[in-house]
Amino acid sequence: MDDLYREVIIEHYKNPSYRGSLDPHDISFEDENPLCGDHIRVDLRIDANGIVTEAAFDGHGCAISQASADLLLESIIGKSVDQVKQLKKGDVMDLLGIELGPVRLKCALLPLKILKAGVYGLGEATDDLVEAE
Amino acid sequence: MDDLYREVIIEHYKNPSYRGSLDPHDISFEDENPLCGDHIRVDLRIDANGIVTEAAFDGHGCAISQASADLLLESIIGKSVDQVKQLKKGDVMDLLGIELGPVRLKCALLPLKILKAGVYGLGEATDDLVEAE
Amino acid sequence: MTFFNVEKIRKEFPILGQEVRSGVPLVYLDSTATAQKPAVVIDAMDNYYRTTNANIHRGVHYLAEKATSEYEAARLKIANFINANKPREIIYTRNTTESINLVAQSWGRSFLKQGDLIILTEMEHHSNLVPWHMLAQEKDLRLEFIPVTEDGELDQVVYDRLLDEGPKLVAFSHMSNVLGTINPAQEIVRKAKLAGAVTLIDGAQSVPHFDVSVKELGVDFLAFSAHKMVGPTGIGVLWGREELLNAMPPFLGGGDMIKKVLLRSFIPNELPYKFEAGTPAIAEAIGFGAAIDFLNSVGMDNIATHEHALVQSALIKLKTIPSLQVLGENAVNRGGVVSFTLAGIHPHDVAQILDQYGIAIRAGHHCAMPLHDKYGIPASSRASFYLYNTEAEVDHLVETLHKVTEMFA
Amino acid sequence: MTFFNVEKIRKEFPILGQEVRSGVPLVYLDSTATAQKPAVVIDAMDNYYRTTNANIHRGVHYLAEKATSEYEAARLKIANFINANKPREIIYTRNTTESINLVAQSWGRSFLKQGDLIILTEMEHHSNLVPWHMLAQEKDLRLEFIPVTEDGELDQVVYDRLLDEGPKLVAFSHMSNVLGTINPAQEIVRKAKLAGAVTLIDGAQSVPHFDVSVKELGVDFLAFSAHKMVGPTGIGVLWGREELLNAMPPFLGGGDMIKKVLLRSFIPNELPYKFEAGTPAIAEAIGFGAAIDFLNSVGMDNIATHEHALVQSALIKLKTIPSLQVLGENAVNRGGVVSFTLAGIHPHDVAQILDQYGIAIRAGHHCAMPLHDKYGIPASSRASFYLYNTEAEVDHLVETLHKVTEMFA
Ligand SMILES: Cc1ncc(COP(=O)(O)O)c(C=O)c1O
Ligand SMILES: Cc1ncc(COP(=O)(O)O)c(C=O)c1O
Repeated sequence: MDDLYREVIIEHYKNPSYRGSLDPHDISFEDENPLCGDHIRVDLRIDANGIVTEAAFDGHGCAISQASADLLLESIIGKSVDQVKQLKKGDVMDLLGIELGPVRLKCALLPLKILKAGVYGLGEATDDLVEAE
Repeated sequence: MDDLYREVIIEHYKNPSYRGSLDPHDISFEDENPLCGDHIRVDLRIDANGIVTEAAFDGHGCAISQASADLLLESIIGKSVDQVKQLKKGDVMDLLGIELGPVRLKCALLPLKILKAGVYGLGEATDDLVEAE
Repeated sequence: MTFFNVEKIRKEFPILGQEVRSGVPLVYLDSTATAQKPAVVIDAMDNYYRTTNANIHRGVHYLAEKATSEYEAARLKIANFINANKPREIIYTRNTTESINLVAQSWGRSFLKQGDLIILTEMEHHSNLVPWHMLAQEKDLRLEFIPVTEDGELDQVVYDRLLDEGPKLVAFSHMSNVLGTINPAQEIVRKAKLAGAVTLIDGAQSVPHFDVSVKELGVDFLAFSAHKMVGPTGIGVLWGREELLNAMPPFLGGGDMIKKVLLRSFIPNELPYKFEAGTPAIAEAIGFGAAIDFLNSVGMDNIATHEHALVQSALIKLKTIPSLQVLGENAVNRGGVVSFTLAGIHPHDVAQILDQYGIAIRAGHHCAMPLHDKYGIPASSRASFYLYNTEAEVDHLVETLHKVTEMFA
Repeated sequence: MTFFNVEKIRKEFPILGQEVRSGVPLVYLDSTATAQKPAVVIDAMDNYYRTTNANIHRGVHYLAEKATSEYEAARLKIANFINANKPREIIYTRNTTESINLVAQSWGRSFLKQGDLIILTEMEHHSNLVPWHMLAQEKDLRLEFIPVTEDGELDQVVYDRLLDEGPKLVAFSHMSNVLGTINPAQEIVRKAKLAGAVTLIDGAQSVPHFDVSVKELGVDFLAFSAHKMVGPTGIGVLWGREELLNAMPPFLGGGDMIKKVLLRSFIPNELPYKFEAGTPAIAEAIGFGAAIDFLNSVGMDNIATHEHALVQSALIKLKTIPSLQVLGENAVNRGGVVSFTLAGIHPHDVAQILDQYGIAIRAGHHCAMPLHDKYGIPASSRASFYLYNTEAEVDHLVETLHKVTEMFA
């Protein structure tokens, strides 16, 4: 019935695998979606070869943003920072496996925005980071 | 054919009877319609009994405003200042004998507005003076 | 009191017959954001463009005169609708927001000075906050806020205390777009006047929903939007007392708002044109006039009564959901708005799942972040009712909310 | 180049089939004031209200998402139409007038200081004068004017001299709404940039009538109105360079233009929303998008060529009236506007008599009092042409003007 809330989303929302924090960490960045108050912080550990070895997120928000964060972090473990920099909107949408309107899209992309702002070492998470290029 | 430009209007516009100035005068007032640049000055002589004995106008503008001034002054000779104060939009429209849209109405009523501002001794000719009460 | 038949009213609104998805009819519970439009309003604008369209005021040809007189006729209807003295006190703007900015920038910038106090409330929409933030920053003004009580009402005790500090302006919303609380506007204005303050009412949620008379309220400025009262987007109104409007400098400069222009200076026009620079929203004014006619034909008292019944029934039925918490549940006087939270479920998720069932509600901060901060939440879900909503829709809402809680259980 | 068939085009505009009075068909020669609308534009808005209407940006339900994406799709169309880099550089306003006021009040108030020089021209519309008068008065700025030559063109010699004085802003209309002169915008902008000035083009009369590319022009701000380009009333655009817009403070405060609001402060939103406070003209944006589609389907080059032919023919035929004097007759580059005086006959009388014959022209100062002062006249008559006007209409105009002169002979 509710395709939009595939079980996987509610599952990752209710029982996230990557919720927590990493201390120490190599990269940490947080931001929020002022539209809905969704707030996310991402911590990463990167090894000498530039590979993401550990990842964690914390924050609060809707099922979409929280599940998106959990799925996204799951997907980047073992990837290089350069690969993370290449991630796009489409990658997140594939992970979620649902279609979203413009407002919910912002929720879905918030974790990626924050992740990319973190790995790029930017002071701000702007929409440019995740808009289709 | 052109009902709106009854011959009487074009006639009073081309050959006005009351164009000129009065010096000395008892009342003189001038103003303009900024919308079209119509400008009119009205001079009056009033006798001891408060009766308008002489009247003249000067200025420039469209046929409607100039003919309206000429017809209006013609109509007030011999009237008391109190009667002049009572003049309304309808009186001018009767003199002109035509129907007018809102913009041209302002042209038609400009002389009355100026006349009334003069006899009331106001510093300004406002629309209130001629609006239907 | 004319006879009120909601099914008949619904037929006047083309969009309400629509299915959001095949087999899923639209249940529109988002009129606080914007109202739907009856065919008579849509047709008035359609007809304007097909038969009358012309620029106004400066034209002497047939279409221009017709357009001008229809545009001005709408102004008169609006003036009568809010019981204003004169149509020239009705300034067309884009929306409530622009109306309030007009007051802030024209009146506020001219008449307020460093240290002056403005009283607002904690339940204001951003439209009645940010214009004052901007002005306060520019002129170094003080802003104080009437708190919202647990019950979702304005704290009159604190208000009285703030009045002692000699405010220059008291600006507040007539009805909260989040809590639904209808504030005692007449009383607030009366006290403000006694304290020597100018008063502004944000009527975005009151003028559409019940009878509002500026004379009875005794207020100085009233702002509202056509789109929330079955009229078009792109047009709103600032009503102001003539003396105040006359004393204010122009807001925007350009065509129509002038009497005379020289190369380096100008003389402003008379009211209301002084505040209407450039080609205005002509078709929209005419559509607004049609909306007023429509609301009058239904009767504002009928509308208020209908909404009151719906919201009271909704409040009772929502109590069947244990994890649901209504914001400002106990406000004594409330209009057809219910905002709520569901424990553990984000409002965006609530709204999106309801949407699957055809139910349109809002989720977010509803442009009232400070109020949500006060409740310690980033967002809420909001269902709102208007003249075309039904008891069956209330039931559908409540049933579906039950399903939502089950999904997340 | 697509095939241009004026009779086919006329059929798209419902109003053009109309009789002003029984037996007197409408001859609409007043498109410079406002253009008529094709059915596709009217229907786009009608359809929006019947099927899609909702408030945008903040909504997660079906209608809100559909309305938002249509509203933003229109922005993209407009950006492409003027060859802008990014849709976020397109700010929706009410009209050209508000667009220019936005620049004056946001950019001007922040970046100009006492004694700074603004260069305008003698042929400006009040919309590009009064906002600068207001700002100049507030900040004690200097205004200088590029004179208009006998031929109705801008005096480039004086312009060069003024540039030596180090202007901070050069603001001018791309095409005069009175003279029809098309100014050498690219050249004016190039020189202004060399002098270090920011540039603003009033495109109210250019964007509707020929291809305008902000990239080619090299300009910083461009203002225009939908209603003059077969779109609805109530919506206009300010295009600005992203860096400039980013550096500017907000214009109006309220919903949607914020990222965050606290009780006493706020953080502005990103572009373009930073400048779009409150519920915008949603239906109008969608109608504007339909207007752009329509103009593109006809082809801007076709439109410019058609108007050029009409105005050249009109200029020749009007010479048969000895008492008729065209304003700025010899401008080399001119669009479809002819303003004129008839010796001894006031323009209002001309317009009213023409109206008896179904011909709609403008009479007055056309919101360009200083230009009329320059010509030593209070008013003129103006006929203007657009894509739907015909050679037969030009003939009808000229014949009827002959009749007017006879009446007053
Ligand atoms: C050159 C020019 N600038 C500005 C304007 C003002 O346009 P609007 O009234 O749509 O703001 C006009 C229209 O009359 C114009 O012709
Ligand atoms: C109480 C209140 N004030 C102001 C506004 C702003 O209205 P608009 O967006 O039409 O300017 C709204 C609408 O959201 C509102 O509910």
